[in-house]
Amino acid sequence: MGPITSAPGFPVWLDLLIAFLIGIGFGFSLEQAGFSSSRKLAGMFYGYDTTVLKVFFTAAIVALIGSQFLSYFGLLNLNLVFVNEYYVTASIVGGVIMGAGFIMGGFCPGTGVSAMSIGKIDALFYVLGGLAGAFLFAETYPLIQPLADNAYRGPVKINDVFGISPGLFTLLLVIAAAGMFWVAELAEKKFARPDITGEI
Amino acid sequence: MILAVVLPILVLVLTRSITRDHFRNNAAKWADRSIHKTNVITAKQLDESDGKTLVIELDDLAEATGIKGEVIHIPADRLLDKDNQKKMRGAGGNIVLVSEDPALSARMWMMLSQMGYKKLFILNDSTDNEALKYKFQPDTVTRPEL
Amino acid sequence: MNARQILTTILLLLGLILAFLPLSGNYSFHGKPGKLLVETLDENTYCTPDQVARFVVTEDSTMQLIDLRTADEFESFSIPGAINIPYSSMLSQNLESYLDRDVKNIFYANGDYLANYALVLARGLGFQNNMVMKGGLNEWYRTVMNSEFTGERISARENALFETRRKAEKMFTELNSLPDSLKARYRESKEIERKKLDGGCE
Amino acid sequence: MKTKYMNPYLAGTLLGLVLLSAMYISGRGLGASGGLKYCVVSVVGAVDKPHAEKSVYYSKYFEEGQKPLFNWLTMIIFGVLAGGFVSGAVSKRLQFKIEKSPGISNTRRLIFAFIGGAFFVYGAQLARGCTSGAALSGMAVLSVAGFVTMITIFGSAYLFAWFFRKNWI
Repeated sequence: MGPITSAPGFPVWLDLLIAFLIGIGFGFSLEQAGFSSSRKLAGMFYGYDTTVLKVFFTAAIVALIGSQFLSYFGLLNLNLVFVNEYYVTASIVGGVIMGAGFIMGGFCPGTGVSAMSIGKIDALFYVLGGLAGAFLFAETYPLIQPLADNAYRGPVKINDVFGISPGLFTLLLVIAAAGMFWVAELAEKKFARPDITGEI
Repeated sequence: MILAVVLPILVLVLTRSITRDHFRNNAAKWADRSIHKTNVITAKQLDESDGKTLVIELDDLAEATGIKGEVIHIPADRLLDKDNQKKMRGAGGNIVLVSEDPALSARMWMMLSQMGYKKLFILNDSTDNEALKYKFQPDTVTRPEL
Repeated sequence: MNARQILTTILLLLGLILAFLPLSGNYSFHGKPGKLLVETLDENTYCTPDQVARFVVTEDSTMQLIDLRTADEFESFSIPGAINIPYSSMLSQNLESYLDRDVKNIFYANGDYLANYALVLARGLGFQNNMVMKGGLNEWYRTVMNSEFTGERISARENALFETRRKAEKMFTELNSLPDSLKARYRESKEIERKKLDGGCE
Repeated sequence: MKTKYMNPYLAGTLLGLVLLSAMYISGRGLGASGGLKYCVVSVVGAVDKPHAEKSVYYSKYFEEGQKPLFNWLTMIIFGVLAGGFVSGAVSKRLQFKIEKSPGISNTRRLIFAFIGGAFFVYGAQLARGCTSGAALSGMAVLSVAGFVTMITIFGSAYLFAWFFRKNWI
């Protein structure tokens, strides 16, 4: 029963090797999706290219559905899968800062590294900026710690907040995503910029 | 394409939900009666209850004589045998587990109820198994160094 | 049909199946009933109060005593080194953080029922290293606390046994006679560090 | 309209399966910003060890002789580099290039990329995860934090989009 590496005595080097292999899959799918292009990513916010929305929601939903089926068949213990802890203030403030960084830099960290690997110089600067940001955070940590630890709620699951089963929430999420995909494709027609999309 | 993905999963889900060879009940919900102690029954309560009762002796020492209902003897390690399960599923009333060893009947109760047996009880004499028969006497003279 | 329609149809159908599934599998017992039966009939899942007394006296760190009684009962007295997981709230907390460790868990309560329910629950939910103290605190009192030698000549083996019992009894009485504030401090020091799952970007 | 990239729904499914295998194999999601942080931590540790040991922030990464460079999240970053390169090679996209709107200069693009990266990773440290670590992986496990982070990242990016439109269109 998964997760496999949670078995006692699982060798560390194999764990790290697996991380590397998963990273390869991660980088490969990001690049194939076109996330190595900052103008494609930024297109999300001007309507001419909504690949980000499609890939992002498809991926989240595929993993969500897959993990629940694995759990139903007794193959994966979801109690041993990490659930992100909810720090209300930090999530919101951090999210806003990330949104600003996204629209300025045109990447997020994963896509930035992936784009850097195929030779995008802007991505290289983005990653360097990211390292600077991490350094800055470490140095300003004592100042920002109260904010970061404020309003801790623990690893809350969203279906528990609404009081419905995980399966039902998944269905609602799929319906919402299907609606968004449809709107996104309409938007792509309305805000089409063939001059940009032809180039990227 | 759609069918190729959805159909196999649907078939797997259906087979899994039909077969009996695994647990599929919510563990907390089905253990709930053990928290409220409504799964323990005395011979007197059993006498006063309505409906059919199947009494199962889990070990050789268990004496279920004089108890209301049909008494059968099934050693604990044979509980899951096909014909025994058939008898239990067909009982159509209360099922009462009797054993000399309260640990054994508690364990079998939990396992069987997780398999979906609803009207399942442990037979106990009138004393509460979980009551402490001794009283702690504090010793206020000596003080350990901590 | 274009890619969007194919994908959304597949996801919608799968989502529909999920919405109708009773609950995800990790809420119910793992494995097959037959295997659970064999495991729960295993004699090695029992230990006697005398064995527990030895763990207490030697402060064996490969054993973790788990007291299933209510918090009130636990506070008034408990076996030294035990942590408290009241049976009534056992399944409403994340058991992984308590039970999925490299030590053997020994369940006990006043009698036999709760500890053995807890053992089957723990086994069924996938935790392997569990035992019960046979007879619970009643048996602990009868054999360890109130032990008296009644024979004529004492053998070396019996002598060791009685020595352990005496020591355990002393530790038990001393700990539980402490004023509440000191007792709470002792318990805090015994609190196990809850295992945290690895993950996220931390 | 034809693009040279993989169909987004197919790519999304692929990414979802990668995430699912990460969850199945190791019980974790994907993460990118964490790896960058570990790189910084190990550099700081190598350059100024006393500082790293004194600081509340760095010291926890050096407890018990841990090596921050040999870490799950750092390995992911190295994997992403390799995987991106393979994908670029397969699809013949390997090329040194600065991608930008024709309306702005290269310097402006690079400065904005640097600032954007700094902002993003700073925010990601605060929120304990970036788009992949918090939003994507979080949503896949139905964590509230994941949904909140996702909404605030995309929501605020939409709000700020108007100010930076020259950079992109």
